[in-house]
Amino acid sequence: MDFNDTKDEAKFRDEVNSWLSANADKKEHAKDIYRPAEMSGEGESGESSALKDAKAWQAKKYDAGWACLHWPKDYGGRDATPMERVIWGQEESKFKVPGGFFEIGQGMAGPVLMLYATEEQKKRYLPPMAKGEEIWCQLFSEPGAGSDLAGIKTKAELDGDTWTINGQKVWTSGAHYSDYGIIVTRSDFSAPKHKGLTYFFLDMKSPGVEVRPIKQITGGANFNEVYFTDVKIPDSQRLGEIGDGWKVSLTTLMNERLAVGDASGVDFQEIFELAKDQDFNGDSAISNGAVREKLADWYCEQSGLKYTKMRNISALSQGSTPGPEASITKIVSANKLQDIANYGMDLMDNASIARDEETAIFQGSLLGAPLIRIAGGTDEVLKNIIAEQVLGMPQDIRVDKNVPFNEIPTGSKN
Amino acid sequence: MDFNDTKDEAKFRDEVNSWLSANADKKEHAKDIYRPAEMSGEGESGESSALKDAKAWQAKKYDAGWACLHWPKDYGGRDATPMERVIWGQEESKFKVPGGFFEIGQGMAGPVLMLYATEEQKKRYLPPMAKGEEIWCQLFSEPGAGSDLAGIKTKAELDGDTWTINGQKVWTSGAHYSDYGIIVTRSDFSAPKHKGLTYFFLDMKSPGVEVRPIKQITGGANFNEVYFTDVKIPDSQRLGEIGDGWKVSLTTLMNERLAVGDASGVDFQEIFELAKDQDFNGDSAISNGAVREKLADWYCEQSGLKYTKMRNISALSQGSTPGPEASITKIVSANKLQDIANYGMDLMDNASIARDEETAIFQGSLLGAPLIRIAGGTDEVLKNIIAEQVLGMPQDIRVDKNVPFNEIPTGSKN
Amino acid sequence: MNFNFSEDQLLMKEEVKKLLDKENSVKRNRNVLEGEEKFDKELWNQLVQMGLTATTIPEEYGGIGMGFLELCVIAEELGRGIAPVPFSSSVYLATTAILNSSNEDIKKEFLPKLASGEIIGTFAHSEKTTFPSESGISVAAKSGKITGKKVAVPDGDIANFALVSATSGKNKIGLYLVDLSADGVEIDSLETFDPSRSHADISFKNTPAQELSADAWEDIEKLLDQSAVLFAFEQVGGAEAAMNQAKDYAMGRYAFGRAIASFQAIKHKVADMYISLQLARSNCYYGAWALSNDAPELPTAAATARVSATKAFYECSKENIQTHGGMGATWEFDCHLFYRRARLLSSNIGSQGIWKDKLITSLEKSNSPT
Amino acid sequence: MNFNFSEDQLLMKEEVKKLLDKENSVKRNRNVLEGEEKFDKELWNQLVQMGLTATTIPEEYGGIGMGFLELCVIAEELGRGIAPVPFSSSVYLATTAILNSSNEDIKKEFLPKLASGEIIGTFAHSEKTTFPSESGISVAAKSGKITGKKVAVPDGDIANFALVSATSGKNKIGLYLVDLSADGVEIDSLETFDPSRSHADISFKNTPAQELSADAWEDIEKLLDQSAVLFAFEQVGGAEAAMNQAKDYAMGRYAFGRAIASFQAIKHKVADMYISLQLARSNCYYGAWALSNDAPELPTAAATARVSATKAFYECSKENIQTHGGMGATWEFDCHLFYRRARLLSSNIGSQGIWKDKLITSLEKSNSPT
Repeated sequence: MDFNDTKDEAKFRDEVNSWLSANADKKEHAKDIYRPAEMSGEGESGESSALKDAKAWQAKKYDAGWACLHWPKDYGGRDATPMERVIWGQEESKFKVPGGFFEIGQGMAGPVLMLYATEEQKKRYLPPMAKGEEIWCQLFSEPGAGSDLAGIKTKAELDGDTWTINGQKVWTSGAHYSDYGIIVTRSDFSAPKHKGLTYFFLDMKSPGVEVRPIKQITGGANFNEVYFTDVKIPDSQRLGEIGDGWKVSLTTLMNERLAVGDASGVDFQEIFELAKDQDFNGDSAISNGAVREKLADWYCEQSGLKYTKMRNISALSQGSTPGPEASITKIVSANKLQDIANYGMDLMDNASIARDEETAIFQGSLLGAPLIRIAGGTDEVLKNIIAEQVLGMPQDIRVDKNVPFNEIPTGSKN
Repeated sequence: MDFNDTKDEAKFRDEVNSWLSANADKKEHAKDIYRPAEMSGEGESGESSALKDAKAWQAKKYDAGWACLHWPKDYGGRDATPMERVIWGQEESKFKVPGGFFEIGQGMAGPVLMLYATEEQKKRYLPPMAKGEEIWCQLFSEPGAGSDLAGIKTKAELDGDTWTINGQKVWTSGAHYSDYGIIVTRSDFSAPKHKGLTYFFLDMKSPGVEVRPIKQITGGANFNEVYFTDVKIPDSQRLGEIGDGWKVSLTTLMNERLAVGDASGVDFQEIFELAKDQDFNGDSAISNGAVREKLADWYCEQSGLKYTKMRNISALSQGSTPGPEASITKIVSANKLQDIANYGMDLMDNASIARDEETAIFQGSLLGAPLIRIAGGTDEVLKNIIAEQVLGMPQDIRVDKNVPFNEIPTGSKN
Repeated sequence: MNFNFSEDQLLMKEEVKKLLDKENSVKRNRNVLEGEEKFDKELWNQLVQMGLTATTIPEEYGGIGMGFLELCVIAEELGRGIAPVPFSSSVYLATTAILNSSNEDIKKEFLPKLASGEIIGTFAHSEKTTFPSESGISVAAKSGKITGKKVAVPDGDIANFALVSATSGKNKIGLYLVDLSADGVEIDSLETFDPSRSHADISFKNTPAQELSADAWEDIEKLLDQSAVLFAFEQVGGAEAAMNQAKDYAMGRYAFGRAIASFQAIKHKVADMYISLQLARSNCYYGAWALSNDAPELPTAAATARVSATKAFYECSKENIQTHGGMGATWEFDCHLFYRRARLLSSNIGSQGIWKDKLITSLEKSNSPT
Repeated sequence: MNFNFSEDQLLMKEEVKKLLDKENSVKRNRNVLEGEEKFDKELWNQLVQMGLTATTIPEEYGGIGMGFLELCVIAEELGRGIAPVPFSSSVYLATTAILNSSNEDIKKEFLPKLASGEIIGTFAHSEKTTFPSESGISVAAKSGKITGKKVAVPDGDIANFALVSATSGKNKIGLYLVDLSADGVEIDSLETFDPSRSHADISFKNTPAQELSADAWEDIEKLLDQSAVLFAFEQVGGAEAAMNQAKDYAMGRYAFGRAIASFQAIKHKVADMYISLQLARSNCYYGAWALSNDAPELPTAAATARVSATKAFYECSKENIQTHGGMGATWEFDCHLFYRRARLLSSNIGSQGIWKDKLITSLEKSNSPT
């Protein structure tokens, strides 16, 4: 029961630290973040400057051998152990460095290419992905297929060696600045739901691909709708067998769920500080028992998530692979975010309504939380996953198995 | 928006009040209860004296025309309106009078006899039921059929004019002091689940009926298992058609759910008083914000239930029939009971563990609440009922419809 | 007994509902939210023409002389339609405060104009960050003039006048009527969480003020209790709309080959909304009874209605988004309009913690042996 | 890093589990609950023979010189088996208090006997109804004798001696070791909520007492923090057992033609139990780290572990009954044994409200600029 590195780990951590210290600025406070020269205005995407900076930093890491460090050297990585990857992440988070554009490519597209692409394709696409030269997005969800991903309807038809794609994807983050995408389509509408899917990667600059931003309730637009009109994909860019796209998707989804981390926004520290500063009924809020009790509950959740993560890392360090247990992080942190934000606004009372420096983070979190409770698996889907995959309880009754897809009701009727 | 009686209602209330005042003692406090001469010890049923007193009071009411007052006069009632019945209940509850033995007969068996028995049977059985001379119980649940009542397996076989019953019922309250019972059985195991049931009433003194008390986690035993070994029932005691028992049961269940009232035990007033008396961290508990906030939540629930009931009575007074909306009362009050009991023990801290005058009601409520959350429909079943019957949402997917009963897995495998 | 609204009141409710449906009040909310206007003048004028601003004003002051019960049913419908109008400020608060007062001059001057919608009023009470306790008022009145700052005043940049709480002397809080176009008034419109309802900070510097009462703390507490019942009805209306949105969407949305409304996770979620809503509604009815009868139970009844309605609207609006999945979190869907309004109404006139505390305080008083 | 127990510790855990399974500890709980015995002597003797009472006692005092981490894994298994033995009183509390002290005479006299199981100790601290604050101690020590009453002392009628908190002078609380067979001791066994663990009120009248420290309030706070981590492990063990019971029952119970484990209402209920349990377990591991390293973070870590483990065990034991339906509410099924134990462990060493308050107090201290 210790938090100490093994000898090898300590040596690696030193090495990481020296390089980072030489190449980036250390954070003064844990909450410091990298700010690009040209700040984005509220509600705009304003990524141009942030993206440039992120690409520069990623390239620097790549050149020094610190990009995708758990990948094979041949594809731009370092052949590092999972624990070394964790150590890198821990140390990098102590520095003010840009990021936020490469996770989907490196976290989801990369692994699936590694498994299903040809050697030639891997050599072509993985190093630029690692370097941040080429950005990838993931084209999965559709208007009628969210939690029930296998209900997708984007159509893929094969003629000779070329597929033609028609349909619509939704909730695609980064589609507007991506070079490539991974996509799952339906190639057979008369096969059962999970049997008629086929998986590809494609050039996002292909003719017929149209990207439109989705405005969220926060006012921001981090996601897109992507429309496909007679988009051509060569059969050589198919990943997995025809009709086997569900299996390929599952690989990707597993990685998605691992990638979903803590909800960003207000957490214990913010509500704790607020409670110390704020009056409540003529006294300091933190002296009120009701406030103290709520603070204690949130601290226990935050701490519980922190040390659950530590236990997972520790297991990784001992050679285990993390499982779907990580689903609890998103359920707990997204709901905690929403509760804290709402309670903070209660504490600030009528003045919470006005947007100012103090209220902005609480308001933003209250608006952002609903999306976090849904993205990457809703609370309800994740509880199903815990029940089924962690605890071994049976699946829900499925009425859509072994039925031709075109006989199953899908999507929305209102 | 008023709480006042109409002229007719006021007149009726006066009449009720005069009779009650002349025949019973008014409560001094709302919490006063009738205490039989011979008190029951803890864990014993001790009903003999309580039962005698209850029968005497019921007979007195009957003789004066105040028993089952909404029933037809021919069957021992008064032909009263639903609102008059409510007024009677309101006024009787202000007096220290015994009760608690006749609800199942008068509330569930009576209405079903009224619908399905012959005129001769109604004349024979309803008046003694109204008078409290004969007590009835309800034989529905089985070890393998609780929430899923239609899964019962108690077997009924017809030979000539006589049925032979074999099987086991469970959770039968009052079976040990009942004279008659209503029972649902399976007469056809190869018919679909809901089609092979047949419904009867029977003499509980019949040979082959064996009653065994069930000890609950409270230590008390208010329920029984009832075993049937070659018990004979004449076909004349069948209610409804052969195979039509589910329809008859539904009538009874609807009445059961209406009969389920507030959970007895600690409520707002008890925790409010405790908070005023109790120290918490060196100060009065009620001065602590955490305690105040919890008290406020429970007060709102209690008040919400009280005025929901008022709204229902008001609707009744205007001629509506109450629907399954009443399900919310049990869900809310049973969970409130459990929460208040647990919180009260928290407030009393280590001393809460010892059983004394102050702790007993909190301990008893904490042990009683789990049963209340289950009896007459679990929280989960009632939420389904609200969703389906009140809000019109679809049923759960049913895998047991149109399948012969003997091919459906039921009951418990461990 | 008739623990319900009368047939006439229910008819009035239906009329208001019809108007708001016809005028697509929810769409108008979005227009104000996204646009430059501070409120929907067209809708406001229609409500005025329907006589709704005159509801509780006696005929002698140009009103129609109905009571608070009529105002309750109107409030519920305004909540259901999340109407973008200054009704709560001008009617629940300003009109009621003037009706409560014994200043006949002010009544004669202001009530007819409030009834006719010619002017709009508001109540300026909050300072700094919490809803104020008696000792938390710093705006000061002296010789008919007031000085100081009120924050996040609802409709502060729409109203013609405000009722302002201010110290009137040693340990006394008074209530003053201030013309917002008078000298020394500075109004700063605010960017807020629910832009469908406008808010402003208002500073006063030696601004002329008419005194309603120099010793008004109890009057203010009563005004808050009265308006709490009306706000609670508005919240119940919003909660019911959000619950119905969730249910309707779930019935028409298919996943895994079934309407998502057939999954217990969704069914029980909507059932929980229903339970929360029913408890709130029943408490509101009791509040309406206490309000319309000016009953001694009003402080308890108002706090109970307010606490349970705040809870119901927040929960229903929050889980309505969740039921809609990703679409619920888009700007395009209406879910967020209800979520924003739920939060706004939680904050106006004091938030959940304040009212829970008030509730227990009033129970302690009513349970005390004296 | 290895944020987990070592292989040896996990092996020890497995051995304890095996013993408790083999001896059917849950059945033994029921026997004590229903019977006349105050604890299960046979099981206790087996635990003693296994060396568990000697775990943290150094070899020089007749122990086996292991640490708190070993005690944590033992605690978890005792919780899983809801063992009816005085282990928490004698080992978590009495042994730790003596180990913490600097009184060499007492150590030499008592530790070997505690290690060998020859004697059983307890900690007598509660008075009247709440877990005491420093000003709430009325038992008084004077010239080597104590007088006063402690209530609901766990194992008070089993233990040979008790450590007793008592005033030692002006504003000082001391800690005293008292032989419970000495003059002036009166022990009243109590009927309790969880009769599988015995409790008693103990009165002292000029009872001879050995002083561990005359100024012990900080020592007592530390002892409570240390034992809180151990209690929390016991609670996590119990919570996991209850969760597994619920899951196993739901997998084998059929209704509406399906295992009830296939209904979302049940799946999500068990998933909620799992979430609550995982958070508690992770907080417990951090508590174990702080405990075994005597880290300055102990007060925060202990309170965090305690609060989340109390929540987890209560919720799991409560919803385990609900998952079982009617059968869960029968005396015959074991569900209520866990529900009772959950409630008992919530009360021992101070209940949820106390520990939540402690947690925020310790965070305020550690966040203060000094």
